[in-house]
Amino acid sequence: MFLSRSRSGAEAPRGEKGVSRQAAEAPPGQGPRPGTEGPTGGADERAEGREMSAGATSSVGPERDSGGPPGGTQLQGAAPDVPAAGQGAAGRGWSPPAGTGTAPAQVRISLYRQMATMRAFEKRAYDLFLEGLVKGTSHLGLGQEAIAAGFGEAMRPGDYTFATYRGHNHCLARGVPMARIMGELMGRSNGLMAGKGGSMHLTSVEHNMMGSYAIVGAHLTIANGAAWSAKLRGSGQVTVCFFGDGTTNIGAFHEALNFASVYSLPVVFVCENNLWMEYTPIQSVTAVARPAADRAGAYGLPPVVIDGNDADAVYAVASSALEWVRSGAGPLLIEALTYRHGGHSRADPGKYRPEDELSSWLARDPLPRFRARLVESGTDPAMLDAIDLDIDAAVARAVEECRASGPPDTNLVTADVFADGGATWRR
Amino acid sequence: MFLSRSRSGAEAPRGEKGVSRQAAEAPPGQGPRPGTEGPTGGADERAEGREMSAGATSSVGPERDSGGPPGGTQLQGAAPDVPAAGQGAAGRGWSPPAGTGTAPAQVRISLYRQMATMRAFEKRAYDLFLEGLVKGTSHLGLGQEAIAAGFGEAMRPGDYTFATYRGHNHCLARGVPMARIMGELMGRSNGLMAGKGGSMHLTSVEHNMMGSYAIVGAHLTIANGAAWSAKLRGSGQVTVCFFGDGTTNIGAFHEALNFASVYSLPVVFVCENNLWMEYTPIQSVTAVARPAADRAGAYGLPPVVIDGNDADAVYAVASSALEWVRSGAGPLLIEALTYRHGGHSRADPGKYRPEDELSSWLARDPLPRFRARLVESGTDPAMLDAIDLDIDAAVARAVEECRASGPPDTNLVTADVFADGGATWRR
Amino acid sequence: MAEMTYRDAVAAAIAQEMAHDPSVVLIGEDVGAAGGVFKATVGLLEKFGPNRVVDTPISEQAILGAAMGAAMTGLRPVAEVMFSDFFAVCWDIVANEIAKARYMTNGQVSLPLVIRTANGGGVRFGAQHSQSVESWAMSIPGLKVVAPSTPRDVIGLFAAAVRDPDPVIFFEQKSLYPTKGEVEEGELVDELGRASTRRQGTDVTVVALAAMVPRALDAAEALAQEGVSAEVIDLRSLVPLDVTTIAGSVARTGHLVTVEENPRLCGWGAEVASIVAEECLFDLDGPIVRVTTPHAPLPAADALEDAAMPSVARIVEGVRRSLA
Amino acid sequence: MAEMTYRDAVAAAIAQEMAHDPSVVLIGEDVGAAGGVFKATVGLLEKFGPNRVVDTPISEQAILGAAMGAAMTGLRPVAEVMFSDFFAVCWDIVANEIAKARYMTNGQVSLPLVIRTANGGGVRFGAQHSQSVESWAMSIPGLKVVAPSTPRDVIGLFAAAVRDPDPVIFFEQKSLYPTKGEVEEGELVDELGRASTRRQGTDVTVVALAAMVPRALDAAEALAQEGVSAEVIDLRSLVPLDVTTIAGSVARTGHLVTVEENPRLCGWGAEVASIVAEECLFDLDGPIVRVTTPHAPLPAADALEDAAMPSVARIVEGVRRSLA
Ligand SMILES: Cc1ncc(C[n+]2csc(CCOP(=O)(O)OP(=O)(O)O)c2C)c(N)n1
Ligand SMILES: Cc1ncc(C[n+]2csc(CCOP(=O)(O)OP(=O)(O)O)c2C)c(N)n1
Ligand SMILES: [Mg+2]
Ligand SMILES: [Mg+2]
Repeated sequence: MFLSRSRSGAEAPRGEKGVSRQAAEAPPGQGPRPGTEGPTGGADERAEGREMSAGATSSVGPERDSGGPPGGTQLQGAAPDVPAAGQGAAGRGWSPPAGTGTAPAQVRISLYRQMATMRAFEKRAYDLFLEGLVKGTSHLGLGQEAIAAGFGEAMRPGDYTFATYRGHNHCLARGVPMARIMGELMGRSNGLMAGKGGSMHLTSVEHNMMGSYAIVGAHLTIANGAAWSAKLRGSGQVTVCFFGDGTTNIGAFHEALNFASVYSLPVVFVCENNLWMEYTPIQSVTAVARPAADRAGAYGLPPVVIDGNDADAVYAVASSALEWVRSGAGPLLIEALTYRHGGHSRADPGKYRPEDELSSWLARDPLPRFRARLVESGTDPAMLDAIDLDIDAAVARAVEECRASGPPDTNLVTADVFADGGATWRR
Repeated sequence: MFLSRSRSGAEAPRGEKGVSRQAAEAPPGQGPRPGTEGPTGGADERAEGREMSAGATSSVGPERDSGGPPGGTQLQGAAPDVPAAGQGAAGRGWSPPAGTGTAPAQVRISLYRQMATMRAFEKRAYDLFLEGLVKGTSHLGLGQEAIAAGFGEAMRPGDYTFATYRGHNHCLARGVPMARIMGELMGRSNGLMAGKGGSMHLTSVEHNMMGSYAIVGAHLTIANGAAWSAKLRGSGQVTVCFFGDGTTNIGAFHEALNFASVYSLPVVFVCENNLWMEYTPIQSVTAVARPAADRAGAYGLPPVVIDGNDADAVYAVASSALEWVRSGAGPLLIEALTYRHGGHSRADPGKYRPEDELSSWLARDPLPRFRARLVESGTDPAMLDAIDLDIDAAVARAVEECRASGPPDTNLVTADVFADGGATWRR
Repeated sequence: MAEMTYRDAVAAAIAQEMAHDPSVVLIGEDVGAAGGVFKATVGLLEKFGPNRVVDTPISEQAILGAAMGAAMTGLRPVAEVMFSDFFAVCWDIVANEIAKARYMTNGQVSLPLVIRTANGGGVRFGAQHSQSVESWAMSIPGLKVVAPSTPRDVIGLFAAAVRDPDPVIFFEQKSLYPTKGEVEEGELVDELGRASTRRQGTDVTVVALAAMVPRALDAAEALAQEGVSAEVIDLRSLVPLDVTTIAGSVARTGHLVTVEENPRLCGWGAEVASIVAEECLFDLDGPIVRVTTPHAPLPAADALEDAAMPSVARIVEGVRRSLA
Repeated sequence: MAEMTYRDAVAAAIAQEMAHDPSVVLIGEDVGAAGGVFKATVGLLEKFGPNRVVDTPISEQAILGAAMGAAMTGLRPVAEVMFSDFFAVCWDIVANEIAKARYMTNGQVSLPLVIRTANGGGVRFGAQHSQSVESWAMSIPGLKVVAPSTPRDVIGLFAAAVRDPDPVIFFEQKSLYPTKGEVEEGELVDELGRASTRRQGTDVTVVALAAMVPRALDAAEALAQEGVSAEVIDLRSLVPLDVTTIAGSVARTGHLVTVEENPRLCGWGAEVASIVAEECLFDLDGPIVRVTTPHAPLPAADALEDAAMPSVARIVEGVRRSLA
């Protein structure tokens, strides 16, 4: 029982803050990934820690691997007092770190590897689409890799990710094997969901990649739930929820942001502002210039815009934001400016976009930019080349694995509608 | 044809602004009500009139009665160029007039009459509920009359009202006869909708009272539609949409405000902040202190909070806001602070509210406060007493009319599901 | 045994489950301090504290989304949608997200959650607060759907719903809140998917749900006067649907009448009727009759609403038609 | 006569109606500059300008609310909901507001509007972009519901929908967009509520809609090989529903099979089946068989989706069962 009657009952003494939290069980199968040794934010619960400055956030060490439960597992651990409605502390007081930060070299190499992996993976996915092997729709994040990588590196293994249909990169960032993702895109039996979900619904609970969602806005509210649960369980897990600029105009965005702020939930909302919805520029249908940041104040949150094409900057901001949010200071909303290199979805060539807009963003491609900066700061280019070769080989192996997998068993059509494994609705 | 092909076709010259607008037909049965001779705002269309100061708004005279069409009627009139998406001008630059304004004496008497009518009507409705004659639910606006009266006085007959289930006052403000409203509350055949809608759905298209809506948030989006239509038709009509503080946390609020701002729609959103949702204080579940005003910036709108218990102030602000919005400068969002004297709905005694909160607001009851101010500024109290007596008599007559009305014909159960008058779904 | 209202049974049921399992949390508008707008959650905040009984903003999507995310990650949330009509403002979370998550993830995600809601008409709330929408839920694969007709079943079925590993939509019929019934002492846990034969009969099978059950029983009583023996089945749960009990009864009676508060088209009555028309056609000795409201919104005025709802007289008339 | 795709017929239909009536406006996400995500509105912005063809934010509630408010006040809006699954994010506006406004106001409010949407599966979009939700609309009193199966019907039925004084939900089946058909020249306006008998037959009545119509015709062809004569009825509109044509056919054939893309429970097939079981029971010589998808979300992978959808083989098998 993680919520004992004596603590939550009416008779329970209120105001016991900072009850020591038992280390949460790591989810099965989840070892640390290389490159996640970033700062471990304080997991200390401060239900009333509002207006706390980032500098004051204490760092506690031991639970580096404070992974929470995957779906459905009930966790042990003392519960902090969740503030009653409206006692919530919004994340006021936080601001992103100045400059691009000074991540350890190891982290930066990992950032590079991540981005290069994403890039190679998606380019291959595009080729496979042209070959007719990726049959359903798919939405590439080409050009947006720095955001997924930067946050992915800063997150702990137990933290939760929620992403959209444009979620390949976020899956990779959580360590989901390429072959499983590619298999899903190809509708093969080795797919992450054996072809049942498809590219828009990539989910790997094992990696705390809690899903990719295809209805604009919905997952922001669901992400709140994971954050609420983490808070109640006192697990120290943070939820990170990614979405696009267009998503800021749908009702669920508004409800989710207010809700997160009211209950001071440990969630970071990351708006990947790539300037476009499907084929309509966000600017043309939004009342404010910065679709997320200019709305932050409506939820008592600070306005934050970052360069989403700079992996160092994203990593630095992500680390700081995660630490802040993990401290119990409430949610944050971060708008990361970026651009998708291709069209909205598979066949779309994206021709509706002004030439100069596209070229100026291609000039800010996060991958060569980061690589150049790495080399500039002393990294041996040969080492990066070796990583690239590694990745190419890994992608090739993944594709082979997919090609070798057959189509999913058609019995799956009626499997797992209900928990008993089937689709039976009658007796 | 109100939108000629030549103007809207691709070949049409763009950028013809300020095309002279033909006076719109007044809807049938809609004479001017006494007390609506407020300032007639400029109906000049300025599709690109952003950042315009209120002072610069030109006043044009002739279409005092520029009533638009009631539901379904197709109107004549040249169409202005509606800005394409994103060209919309938000209402930046407007601010509420300082002080409480100096409305003509005649307007102030009308304000008094309106508020006193609302008060007497609702008190009687409550008595009838206690007598078991008002059978369904009902939501009284006791204590919130100054908002309905102030806006009602400032609106032109052709302007549209959208209200919530707490809409009796807004109906009365548009001149809907008391007996029809009371009949609806009592489920009698003389009811405004012959009992089919009930207290929560009061609608009188004849009075451009375009409905009371019982699902929180929805009608803000619908109000936009009326405003869009008025704009396209070039009718100069303004839409005023009333809703509560609790409504600011639902998704539809967000979508509606952004939409109105993007297309620069002629609509005024009025949040009647009575501090409470049903039984939950708005403060406890909202991320910001001022649920509407602190969100205005998210839609490029100025934050506006007014004293909703001061009829003079409401009238002054309403007049200025309507004029601004009518000029084509885009929507406004106004938060009017007020308090409901009773519970949320009929049987609720509202006991959950702190004693001192209630008493402090009762001390600011808009009706005696306004009466005292009138008398102070020279109005003969005897005249006000005469108005009160008049109203009492009118309420009594209305109730008699309702008592004399039978229940609605049960044939109505299947009437008017479809336009052919019936409910036939088959052939 | 104690007599209890349906309303109090709801609070008792929630209390039973919150006491039984500390991962059960209650979330919704006015569910805490106010004890619910129908007073069906009175005392729970006092008993279980604000960590586990959460008053929310008017944000149905946020409420159900939070329930979903929490259910994925170790809690067993019970979320309230105040009136079932409001499912329309959050249907995406129910129908597109909650219902499909397990399937789309090939079984990775479990959503042990319950959404409670006040359903149905008869209390003069008008068209936007009186709908019976249990068939909306039934039509979405991945949801279980429960609708008790007695205080006792409120507790037994609610406990089953909370302990079920699948998302369950739990319909409390608002017109039943003030009704009373006997409830046995001690923990009560039923099984989902078992209909209950409330009255045995030989001439016709009358299938009803929630508030239509007592009405069908009254009709059966009236029919008995004229020598017609009606069997009355209370479905209790639409998913799983107890086809066995229905088909067994029709095999004996040869006649089927369904009674639902829904408008005419595509309600669960149509589903039951068409299952019987497919699987038991040759058992039938007369037409399958569905008694519903007309295909119209529900009117507010008492005289009109009463005329719209299936009345005892209309049920009796329906049975007569099925026997003709 | 010209050959035209279903996709192009949509644009042609909208153009016809916008030219016919200047109060017709088109609003939706990406409908203007992009010509629609399914390229079904190409050329309309160029032809009718940005006053009448409006690109919107991702705000389905705001879009449909605007359509409703505009319809109340003199316009005839055509609003697009990009995928019919997204009705779930704006169902309140459709089911609680648009459908009920005329009724609740005792006839004061007219809502001459059309909501177009891309419906159904078969194109590997997965569970949240492939649903057939025409039965959701059918179940709500106050809505008319149309679903053409041919390019010609797209135009004729769309014109009827736009000119109808009631709100019409217009389902474009996405798997049909690339299909071609002959369309006569000149203005085309049909009447709502008339089914079309696409193939005459004597042994069994097969009732289908939209993409299931060609499939049912293929099945009828296959059945003809084995000596079974199937009559295929294309419903074209669910509300009004052409019961006359269905009942007339069943009276001749004695057998009924419905074919729908919907999941098993509470689809329009159940409604049609139960109407026949109530009104034509004694015409039936065999069980009414409904062919549907399983009661499961639609899977994304091609192999799985194909297995889920009603196939020619499954329709043939259904007919055999009805004749057994
Ligand atoms: C509720 C809803 N409306 C519309 C869509 C169709 N749609 C899918 S992606 C998309 C654009 C989203 O833009 P943005 O949020 O900026 O994300 P991006 O695709 O740029 O990553 C739209 C309109 C949807 N999936 N859900
Ligand atoms: C979508 C929706 N959720 C919940 C309700 C139930 N409800 C009716 S009124 C109300 C409170 C509204 O508060 P507010 O907007 O402040 O308006 P007020 O009643 O104070 O005028 C609630 C929660 C509803 N009608 N619609
Ligand atoms: Mg975008
Ligand atoms: Mg309020």
